[in-house]
Amino acid sequence: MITIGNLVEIPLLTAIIFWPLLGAIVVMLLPRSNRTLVRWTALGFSLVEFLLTLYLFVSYDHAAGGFQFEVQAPWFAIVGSSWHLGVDGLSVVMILLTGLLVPLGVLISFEIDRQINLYMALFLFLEMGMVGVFAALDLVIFFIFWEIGLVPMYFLINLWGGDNRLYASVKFFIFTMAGSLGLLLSIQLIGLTAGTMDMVALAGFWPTFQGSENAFLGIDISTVKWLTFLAFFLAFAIKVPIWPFHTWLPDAHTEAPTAGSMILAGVLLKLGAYGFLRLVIPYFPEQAAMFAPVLAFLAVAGIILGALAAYGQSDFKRLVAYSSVNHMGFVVLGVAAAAWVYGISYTNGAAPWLGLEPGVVAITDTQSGIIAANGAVLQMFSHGLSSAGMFLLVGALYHKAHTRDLRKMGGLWVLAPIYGGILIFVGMASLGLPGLAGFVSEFMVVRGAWPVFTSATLLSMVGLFFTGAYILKAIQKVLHGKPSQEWIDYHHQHHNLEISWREIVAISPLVLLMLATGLLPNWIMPMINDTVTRWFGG
Amino acid sequence: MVPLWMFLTVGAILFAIGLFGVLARRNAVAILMSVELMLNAVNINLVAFWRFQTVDTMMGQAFAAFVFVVAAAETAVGLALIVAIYRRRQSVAVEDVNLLKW
Amino acid sequence: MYAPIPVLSIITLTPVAGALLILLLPKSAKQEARLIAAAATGFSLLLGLFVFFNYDVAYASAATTVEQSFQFQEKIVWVAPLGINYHLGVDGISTPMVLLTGLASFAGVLISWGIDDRPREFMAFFLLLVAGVYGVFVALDLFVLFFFYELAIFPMYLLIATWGWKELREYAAMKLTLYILIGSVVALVGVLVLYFAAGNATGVYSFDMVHMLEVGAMPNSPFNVELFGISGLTLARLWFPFIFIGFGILAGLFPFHNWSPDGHVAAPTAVSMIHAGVLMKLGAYSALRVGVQLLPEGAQVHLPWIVLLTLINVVYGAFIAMRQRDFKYVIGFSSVSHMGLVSMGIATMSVVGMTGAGLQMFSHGAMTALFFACVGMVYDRAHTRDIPSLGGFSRKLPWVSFAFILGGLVSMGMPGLSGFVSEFPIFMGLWNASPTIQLTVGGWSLANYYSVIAVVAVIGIVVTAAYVLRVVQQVFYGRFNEERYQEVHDVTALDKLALVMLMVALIILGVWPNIMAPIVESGVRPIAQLLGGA
Amino acid sequence: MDFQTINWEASLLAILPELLMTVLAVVILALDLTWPGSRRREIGIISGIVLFSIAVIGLVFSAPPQGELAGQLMFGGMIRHDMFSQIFRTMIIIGAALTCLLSVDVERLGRRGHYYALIVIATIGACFMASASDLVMAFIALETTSITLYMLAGYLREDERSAEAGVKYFLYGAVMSAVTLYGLSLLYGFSGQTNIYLLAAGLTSQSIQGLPVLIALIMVLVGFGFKISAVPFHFWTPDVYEGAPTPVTTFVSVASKAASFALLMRFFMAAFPAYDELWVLILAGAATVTMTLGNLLALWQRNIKRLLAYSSIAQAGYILIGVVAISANAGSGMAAAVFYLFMYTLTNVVAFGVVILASRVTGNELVADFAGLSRRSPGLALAMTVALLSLGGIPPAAGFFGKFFLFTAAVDSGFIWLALVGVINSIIALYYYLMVIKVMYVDRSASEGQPIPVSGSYRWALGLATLGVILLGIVVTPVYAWALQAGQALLLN
Repeated sequence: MITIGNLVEIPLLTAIIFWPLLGAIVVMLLPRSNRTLVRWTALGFSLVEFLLTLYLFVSYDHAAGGFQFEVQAPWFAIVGSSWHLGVDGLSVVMILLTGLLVPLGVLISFEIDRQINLYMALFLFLEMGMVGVFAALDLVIFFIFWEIGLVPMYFLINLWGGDNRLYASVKFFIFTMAGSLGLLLSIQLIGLTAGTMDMVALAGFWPTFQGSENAFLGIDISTVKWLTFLAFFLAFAIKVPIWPFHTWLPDAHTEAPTAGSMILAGVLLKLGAYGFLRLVIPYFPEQAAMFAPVLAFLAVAGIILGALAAYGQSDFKRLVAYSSVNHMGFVVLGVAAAAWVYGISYTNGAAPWLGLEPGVVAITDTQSGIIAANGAVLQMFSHGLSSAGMFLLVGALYHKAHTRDLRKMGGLWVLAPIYGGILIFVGMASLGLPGLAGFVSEFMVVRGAWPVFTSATLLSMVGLFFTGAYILKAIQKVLHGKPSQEWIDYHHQHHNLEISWREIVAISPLVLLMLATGLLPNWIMPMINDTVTRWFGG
Repeated sequence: MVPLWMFLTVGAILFAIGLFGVLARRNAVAILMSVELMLNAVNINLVAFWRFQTVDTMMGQAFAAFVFVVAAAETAVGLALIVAIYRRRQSVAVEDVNLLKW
Repeated sequence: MYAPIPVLSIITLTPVAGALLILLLPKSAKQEARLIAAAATGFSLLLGLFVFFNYDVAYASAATTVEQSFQFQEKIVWVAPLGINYHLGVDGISTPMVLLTGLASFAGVLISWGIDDRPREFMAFFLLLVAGVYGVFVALDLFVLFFFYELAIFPMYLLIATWGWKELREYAAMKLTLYILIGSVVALVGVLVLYFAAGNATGVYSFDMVHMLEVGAMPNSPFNVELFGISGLTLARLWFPFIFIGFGILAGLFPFHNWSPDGHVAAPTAVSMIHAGVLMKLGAYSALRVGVQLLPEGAQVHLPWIVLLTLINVVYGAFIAMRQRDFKYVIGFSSVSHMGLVSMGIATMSVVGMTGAGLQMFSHGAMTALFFACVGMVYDRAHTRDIPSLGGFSRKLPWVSFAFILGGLVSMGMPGLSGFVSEFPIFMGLWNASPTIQLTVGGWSLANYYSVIAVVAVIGIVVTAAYVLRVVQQVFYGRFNEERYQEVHDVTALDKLALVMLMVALIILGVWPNIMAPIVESGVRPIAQLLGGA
Repeated sequence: MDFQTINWEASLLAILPELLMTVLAVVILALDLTWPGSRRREIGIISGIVLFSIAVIGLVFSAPPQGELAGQLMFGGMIRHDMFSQIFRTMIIIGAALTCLLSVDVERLGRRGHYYALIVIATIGACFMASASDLVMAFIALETTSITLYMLAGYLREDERSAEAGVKYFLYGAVMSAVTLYGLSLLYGFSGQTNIYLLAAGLTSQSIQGLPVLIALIMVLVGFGFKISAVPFHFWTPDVYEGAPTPVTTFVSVASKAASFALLMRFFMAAFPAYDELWVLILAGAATVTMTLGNLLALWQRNIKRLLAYSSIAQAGYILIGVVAISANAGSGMAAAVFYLFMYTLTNVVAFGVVILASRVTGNELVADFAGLSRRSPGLALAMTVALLSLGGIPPAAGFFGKFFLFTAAVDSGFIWLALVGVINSIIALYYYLMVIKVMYVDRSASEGQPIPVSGSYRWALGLATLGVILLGIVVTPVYAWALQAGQALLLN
């Protein structure tokens, strides 16, 4: 019997996951004609969700560490899967980021006027998928939410996207799906070999697993591990995306509606990085460490080439899209460093892939690994803020100017001073100006990675230079100079180019958080640090 | 005494002639007559067998008598049918009876 | 476990009664015919739900005899001299199938409401078809199984040939009927051989499945005795391919799948739904029940190569579907592809894989019924199924487009929907397949290739995603030709009800697989044990 | 065997139906003379109903003796009254009764009393064929049926096709019966016996064995093969089926065929046990060829009666499977054949009944003329469908069980290949049956708006027969048990 008491007892994580779903259903059922009601209902649901995630953030005891708010219930016994949820510091941060960005996306999507019910429902549905990935502690559940996010994203691009949306949406879908099929098979392999799908149990069991009498297919266990590792790597690499698996991203970002791009860059890309941290490094310490140099190289390639590519764009949104490749490169670099350090310390100072015995290789100082991991996570968070902000601003301009061509712009600061101010601020945060979020995280990544992959880190610094270049280029192309007469006429006669109050409301939390994280990173750092330190056995 | 095999041979020859007639002749009436020959061959057989094998019972003779009767009835019906055809076609040649074909 | 009331008989015979009632109506009673059909299928559906929710998993798991593994049994002597009994019962494999049949048939009736050409006959034949399908799923006597199996085929023929798509219907209906019949009678001869082998060995001549299974499980079962002194040749090994492939034809097993796309395309909507949705499962179900369960020894020998056929099904079906211009052919070939997964699941010979096969039968049934319903609704309005000339229908038919997209997501195995829940265990079954499985041809043997099959089969899923998205985009989105399709109007409330029913089934199974998985598992576990798998 | 102690009471009871039918024939002729033309249609209805009653009377009052008396020969060994003859008599009389009911509205036929008299006489002959246990009796019964059927086939003298059918049937029939008779005469000579049940003993006690007996056997087989229209003696079938008046075709395809099969089974089981491996093999070959050729040729037919003729050739092939399966458990092979004939009788009556009705309206007998039948008369279309399904062996029609029993028996007796041949053939056959069904349901015709009038007697005859076909396909046990008893009765020498 359902009583109020029962309802209240619904576990927090389950509630956080399914609240947006409820919202989606409610929004679908609302009358189509009443757009205002639809919009505000969606916003209401997403705000409540934000409060829930905030509550989770606040009540997570980071000092105690470990997985909290755990839920476990039977779900699909035959494949050894159960409904197992739980969060640690990493998940909490990511869930908070999601909870934060979705209401902003909803708010910015008030400009959508076609099939608004469906749009809002898909958006909320997407939120469910993302939160689910971060909260899942069962591989099958993880995979389910991982995949489920594809669908709403596909439709968001496909139905509300730009001119080239069909191509972009299918490319996005097929790329990601192809990546995740390997993930699917690997999950099955692991589940079958280990006999459980529980992520907590596997994390303790799988790395040391040396095969058993029902050894898999007669294949050597290390081969199995390598296969699954590669499949995991591929799936997450596509999602992040790591160069050279990034080609779907500029298309998808460019064509997606503004809020779609915000979420895509803000949260969805983090799913990949989250996968690395949550699954790849703990499950495959040796393989990951062995692979870490390659990863670092790819990260640097992403940083430099992403920046160069961004610099070469004349489409504002495409430029911002490539910036994600660039920034996520830092995340990957941090992950690579962490993987190396973790792997070495895991094998107790040996590098078996180099044929060395335990203790021969000096244990690189664990602290660097911890810092790199911290940096990676914080970079995930801060890039979530800045990229969402950038896309929001690009969208805001496009919505009014109906063009994203940088060559046609110029001098808009005069016409839209507030907009210009915010753009410069967010641009600086993205660029990594000290005092803003990006600086702290990138600094930490570089600091952590330096002792491990010195040359790669050095190259990444060069990349950082290019980052400055393309952001400044964008700011200059958009804002500086004298506005042409056409723009002035346009501004006065057709459409006011100044940012609207709604957009200001939407971006101000991002701006505030960039500032707050930049100046007082400690509001969030302990949460990340405690978890990360615990990984490294600290 | 004439042995049994002679009767049988006569019967067989008669039967063969009848069979040949049936196969070779194209005139329906001639075919009918050939059939009669065959039936007579049967009768010879029956009676001969009776005489040599089961003379103490009447089986063979009775059988032959029935064959006579039936043959007569058969011929009557057959002739009637042939006449009916003849009336319509002015021919009793079996080649002309060819309305029904696959 | 015997049922206090003959609920399975009622389920099976209600459609028959409905059909008879309809035939007694005067010619003009069109609406009455529809109502009777809806009532009959609806009633059976409710009873199917009753059976589903009253199926006792614990009892089935604790079963120690063959007899105990079937529930809701009823048994009446039918033809005593030959040992034919009217013996019905369900286990974990057939229970979901009964439910599926109810869903698809009820939805089919609702969707066929608009048929105006001799609806009386249409509904009567449709009900007969449904009765045949039910009968196969609940039959526990091989003769009864064949009886209903063939009973289902004929109405199928008439429904397709009479109410189908004009340009193809006669050819397709005939092709379908002959293909399926050939398969079933070849299987029948095999079963007769087993019947006499079992009878000669035990002295009890009976078509009763329980009896046959017991005979098959005997230590020196007559099915496994060496024949003609040829080593390695037993009844089981000799006849298994005939029985399995004979039934497999109806499941669209490559290379005998040829009838299926044509049949699907030519059939009227409701019939396609039943056809692809349920009838193809008859094949897979019978192949599993009569082939694998009865002749496990033959299965162990032959399934290792049959699995390659199923792989071709999966991948080839998907690629061909990709290339179709005709909307309905896409779905037709997708069925070939998905039914390949069912056979593949059976061929894994493991509990997990076969559970997946069972779930996939249900999932694909509901999904493809949904697909065909959508195709039918579009076709009824647009009068064309040429994909390039369609477009933008989501605006006019939002329910249909939603349903189709949901079905598409199911078919590409999107998590949270039933397709995932069923495909996941199938692939797991492939990974988990016993390492002793070997394919030996001449002196050349292959082992451990099931994992390769899993990897290759996954390609089929990617391709599925591609063709589903293609169809969704070209049919439901894109430019809407206002001039050509100005007559297009939304679907009726009955249509919506049908769509919703099927969608609900897909979603519930997707989010809560444990509602069905343990039932199926309890059904396949004894079979897997026969096969030596765990 | 002691023939002298004739229990007259029992003997007369044994042939009670035949006696009653003789009376009926006389009464019909009398009515034909006395009743005015306007009432003569009722003669057909009366004959039908009385024949039904006779069938029932036969079942109730002249049940075959059981226990020690079972298999006793009567009338000096002329007939044997057992379950076998009883079931055949029943199906033959039912077939005749239905034929009468289906004849009443046929032009130039339905209002002529002597037509019905001829049918009844042919029925008497057919009944005796089923029970004859003496060569003489068998011959007379055979000829009684045959000669009346020649007359019936050529009954419509003014119709060229009918006359031609009559002549053809007659010429072929006469030759074949002469050949058979020659064979019979040899058998008599070799064994010194005319009683079928003593033949076997006579044959083994005499010195003549082997080839001569084989020749006689084959000659007898020729005649029987002709009557059951087995290949290669089938050539008359399509012509006669097409040309003869449709009700007569019905009767030929049903009663005459059943009776001939009865005679064949009894004769071969009783007379040639020593040669059974041989004739079983011959019959197996004949069955294969008959099924295959019948079905393949049927595929090309455009005329529905010719199509049914070829189908009936093929059906003879199936039934031969049952005869071949003599070694099947407890007479189940024979039983399968008997059951098959039983259901085949009802089925074919339905099929031809629909043809009679439909061709009366369309004036033609082409398959194409059935177009739109399901719109003109849904009931007729349904009845035809049931009949064709039964012929094709699809449940729930009785043919499914019929074929199933046959194939089961074949497998039981080791003829798996024959079962497979039968199975493949039944699929080929299904093709043309389905084509007819397709024409009825799918094809349109210009005249589909006009319903087909179906008078009372047709409605009853077709309705009952169709119902019988379906009931026989579901409640199969009583008739099958009966057929089994019949099969076992044959084993009892």
